[in-house]
Amino acid sequence: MTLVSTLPGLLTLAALAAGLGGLLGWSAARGPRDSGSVAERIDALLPQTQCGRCTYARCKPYAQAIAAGEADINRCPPGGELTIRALADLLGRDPQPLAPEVGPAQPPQVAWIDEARCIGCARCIPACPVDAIVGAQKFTHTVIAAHCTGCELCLPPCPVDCIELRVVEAVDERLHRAA
Amino acid sequence: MASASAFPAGLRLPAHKSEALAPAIAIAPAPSQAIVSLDQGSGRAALPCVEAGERVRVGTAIGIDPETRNRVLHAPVAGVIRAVEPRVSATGTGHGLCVVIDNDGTGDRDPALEPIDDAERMPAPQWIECLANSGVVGLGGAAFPTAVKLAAALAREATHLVLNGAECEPWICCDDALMRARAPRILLGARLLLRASGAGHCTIAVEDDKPEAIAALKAAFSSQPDERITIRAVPAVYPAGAERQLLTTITGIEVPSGSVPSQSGLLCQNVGTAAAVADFAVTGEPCIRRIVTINGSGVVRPGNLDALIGTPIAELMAHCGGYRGTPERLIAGGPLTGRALPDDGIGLTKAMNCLVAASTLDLAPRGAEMPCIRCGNCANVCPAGLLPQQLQRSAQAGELEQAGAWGLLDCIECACCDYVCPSRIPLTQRFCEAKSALAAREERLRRAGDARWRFERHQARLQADAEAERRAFDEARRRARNDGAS
Amino acid sequence: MAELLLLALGASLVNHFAVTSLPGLRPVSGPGDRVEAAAAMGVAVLCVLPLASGIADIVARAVLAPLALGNLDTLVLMLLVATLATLADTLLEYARPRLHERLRAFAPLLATNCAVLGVGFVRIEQRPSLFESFGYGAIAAGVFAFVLVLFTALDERVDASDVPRAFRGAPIALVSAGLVALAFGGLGTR
Amino acid sequence: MRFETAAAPHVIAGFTVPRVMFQVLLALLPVSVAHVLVFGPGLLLQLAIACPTALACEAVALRWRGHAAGSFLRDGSVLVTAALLALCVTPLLPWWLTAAGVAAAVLLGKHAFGGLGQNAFNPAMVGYAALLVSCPAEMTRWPLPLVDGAHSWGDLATLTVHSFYAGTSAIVPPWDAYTGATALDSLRTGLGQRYTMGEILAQPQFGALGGAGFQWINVAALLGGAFLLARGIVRWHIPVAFLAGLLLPAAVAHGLDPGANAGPLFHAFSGATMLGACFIATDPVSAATSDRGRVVYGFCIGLLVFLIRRWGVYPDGVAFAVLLMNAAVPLIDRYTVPRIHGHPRH
Repeated sequence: MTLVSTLPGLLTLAALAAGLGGLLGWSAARGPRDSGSVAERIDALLPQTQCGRCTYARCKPYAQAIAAGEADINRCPPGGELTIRALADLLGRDPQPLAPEVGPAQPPQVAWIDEARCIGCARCIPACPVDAIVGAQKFTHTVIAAHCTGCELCLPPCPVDCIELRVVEAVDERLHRAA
Repeated sequence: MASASAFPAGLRLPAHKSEALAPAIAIAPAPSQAIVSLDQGSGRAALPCVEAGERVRVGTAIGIDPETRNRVLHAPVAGVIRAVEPRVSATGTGHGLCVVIDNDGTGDRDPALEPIDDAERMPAPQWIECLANSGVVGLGGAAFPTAVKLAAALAREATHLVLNGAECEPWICCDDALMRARAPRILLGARLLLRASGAGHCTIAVEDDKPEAIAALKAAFSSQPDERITIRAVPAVYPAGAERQLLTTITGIEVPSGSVPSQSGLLCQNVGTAAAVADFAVTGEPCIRRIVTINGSGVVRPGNLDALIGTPIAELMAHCGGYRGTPERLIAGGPLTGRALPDDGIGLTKAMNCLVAASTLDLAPRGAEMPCIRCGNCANVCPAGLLPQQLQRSAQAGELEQAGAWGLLDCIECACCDYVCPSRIPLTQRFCEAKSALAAREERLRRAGDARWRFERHQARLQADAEAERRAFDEARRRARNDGAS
Repeated sequence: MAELLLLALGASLVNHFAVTSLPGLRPVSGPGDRVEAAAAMGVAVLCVLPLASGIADIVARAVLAPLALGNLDTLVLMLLVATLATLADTLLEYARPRLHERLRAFAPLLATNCAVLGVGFVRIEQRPSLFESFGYGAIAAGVFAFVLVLFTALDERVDASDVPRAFRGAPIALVSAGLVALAFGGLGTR
Repeated sequence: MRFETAAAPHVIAGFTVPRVMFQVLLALLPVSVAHVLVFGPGLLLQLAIACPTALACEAVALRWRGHAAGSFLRDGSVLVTAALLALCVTPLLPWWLTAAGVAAAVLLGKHAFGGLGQNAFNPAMVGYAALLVSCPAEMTRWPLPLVDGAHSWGDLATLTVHSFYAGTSAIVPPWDAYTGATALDSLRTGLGQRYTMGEILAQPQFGALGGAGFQWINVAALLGGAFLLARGIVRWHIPVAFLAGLLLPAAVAHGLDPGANAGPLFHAFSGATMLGACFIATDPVSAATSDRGRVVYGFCIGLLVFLIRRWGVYPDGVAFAVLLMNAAVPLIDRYTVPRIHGHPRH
């Protein structure tokens, strides 16, 4: 089996491979680009507290980081175990416990302003990412419990520290009785 | 477990009703102290509109609906309100707010109450407005405000009213006693409900194992015939009286999953509710009394009582000869869907159609739970056509979407599957917990959606402000340069 | 008959382990959809394999035979399988972007399945005519699709049960595959 | 006065799992009696080794899994598996093979998948198939039925004892006088050698309905099945669909070519047909779970049994057919979900 006798075989394979390769190149060029919908579907699973405890500014950047593969799925304390499991199911990964550096899982909580000590400086209103604080200059402020996500971002700007966080007991788990 | 062809699934159960139906309906004496719970069993508590120390008369409003501000709860006795405080609750597992009224024995009625003359010719919206403040609710066990249901039926032009006299669950026989004793009042109620809902015709459904009730209804009908009303017997299979199943047995229409009967042009009311509507029209008295069955081998003389709302259960039991020994369990409702009450000091609510002092003879305890062997007994008896074994597996594994796909929200919690399960799995309880978990998860997702929406508006507003500020700054600088130049 | 079934079972077992144990390949989103992913894979194989074996046969007859290079036909089949698998992948991305996004690394998996079935079944039959090689490809792909979906559904049920820790994952999949193979063994014809 | 509270419902009736299993064992009684009358005391010896082994394996497995052995041991599900396996294997099987088969059934067939209620495959069939594939010779050596008086019950007893102790007992019986192929086996070999149906059916192994001894066993199994049906332990869908799946094609094949195919009646009353239809296929854990699914499941098993008997290598395909359809159950369950009340009729 001299080298020369293998030549026709090699040439045939090379020709076939080149032809098929060209076909693939042409078809790949026309294929649709990868749509960014995975990030949106990840964002839909996050609790949207916009608290930044996952070291990303808000929930959407964290979702984009997960979609791009830069961030792991266990960095969201307000979401806790439920969010990690949902993300693991979505992305086909194994659920891991919460990352230690982002702190313990945080039960749902709501901010509450002690109206006696509030001086109406209105510094907390722009800090609230979901506009859950109502008030004006020199007027006592208050938190709309239904809108507050418990992100604790209104605590630092408050000069008199009159805001505290109260844990909301779980949504009414009473037995659900139909007719 | 043979079952009639008209109703493929379900169970044929021993009735245990004859003993309680023997005596006629007795009028229970007014309690010395009425404990009226603000949550009468529908899960929506009313707001109290009275405080401790106030004097009220029979029929004075003591509770209003938080949203519609209608007077939904009325004082059953005249006297001074001792307190409005949390007491052991009959619906939830903890405590609920109750209005406690000390009966001063005068029994004088609130002067504002007077009978509604020619209620049958009053226009429907006006009549529904009256009912909204009468406190009349569904007496079949759900205690859903009747006026709300009628308004929905009127708005959606319901065509068919079904009066539910099926009463398929063992031990409960308050509707049967009512039909035998007060059939004319039920027919009047039927005419009033037809008027209020604008429905074309009405069917009164009674199980075929209640011949006396059917005879009484037919006799009352012949004395005052009305071509819009028909009386029909349905197969005596539990749960023939479940709303969706009964509507399908009578009209053949299956109310689509996730929708209410009025969206399919149907309206289902309990015969007790019809009688309550008629009582309100005739006497003007709001819904402050109901017929309740006292049954079970743990009470001396089982029977049916016409009792005031708020009467402590202990007094009702005493009126029936007291307990025979100490009963195992006090159940509000029937053996399959009834709720075990922790204390007999709880006041009677509008949702309680039966109180059972169950001794060991009546109960058949569940025993040790074994793994599911997929025998399919539960699927054969499920009236909603579900596969409880698949539902139970996904609910236990915590896969709520999967459980939803298997029909979790179509489960009517009739407990037929529990009854026949050889592995004694608490299926109904597990489905209720899964529903609560599903509802909690939906609530979390809804809140997250709101928070994202508010956050995006917050970002947009900050950007717009910054934009406006920069534009204003540029404008000011250009004007300053022009002024400098000119 | 039993040989084809056992071959298809082997291929679906390989496919199953690739999908479940390599996190990169696990189909994205809920557990319930693994059967849907398997069905998609089965249909893809049903499209690619007959075409590949048919064309490979044409190439063998028209190009390789005159040049006395008959022994290269398996290599040609591999090339064709790889090409058609990639084409199928782009086609799926074009037709069903959502499904394609969930089935990660779809093309290589598809290529390996077709290769295993192609070499294992289509080649060993000495196919005299073109139509037969196309036919054998279709039969092999059809049986594979059915066995893959059947095995994925079975594995989904076994995974959901309370399997002892020692058996969880691959061991129980092997046990159930072994039992299915035992059953296929019984179907051997005289 | 205070009362204890408990979740609804407060009244539960009907059979518990142990009672269901013991009703099944009760239904197996007629089959066992017929088996002993026709094939000698072999079944008793098999049961004597199978049941204790099954209970021992279950106890060991439960302790490994950390469950309380008490309640599970008393549920009798393992006894049903052991009894079915003992009825399916030849009475002449050496004791250590039966013990190995039962161990495979209980440990591999049931507990590897998670214990009671989660085994995807019928444990008895797992054990039977494992034995049949690993030692076909011993598994196909059946004693000649005591129908034609050629040999007495005593002879069979000595033969069984000898074979049961795998040659270690002193008694040496004349092997070939009392053993022979089963009816299905000889049907296959006869057709293979181009005998006509008439000649085949004349051989001693063939009785009026089906296999000489086997017909009575099948009749007794049918009796047991009727008992279970009457008690509501088993629903009609699987047995009826199974028999339809087997007898319809058999009738058609017999009609087309009576020379090469046995009649439906023969198929119904020979081999393990009735035992399979009423006891093996109806094992609720490994069967399909909705009524529609059960009809499809039963029909396909019957069809596969016919295909294996007609063209397969093994004489009686009940074990393989059941295992195969157990593997297909998740797929069947997925596509035979009954319509929920209030959902559209698609």
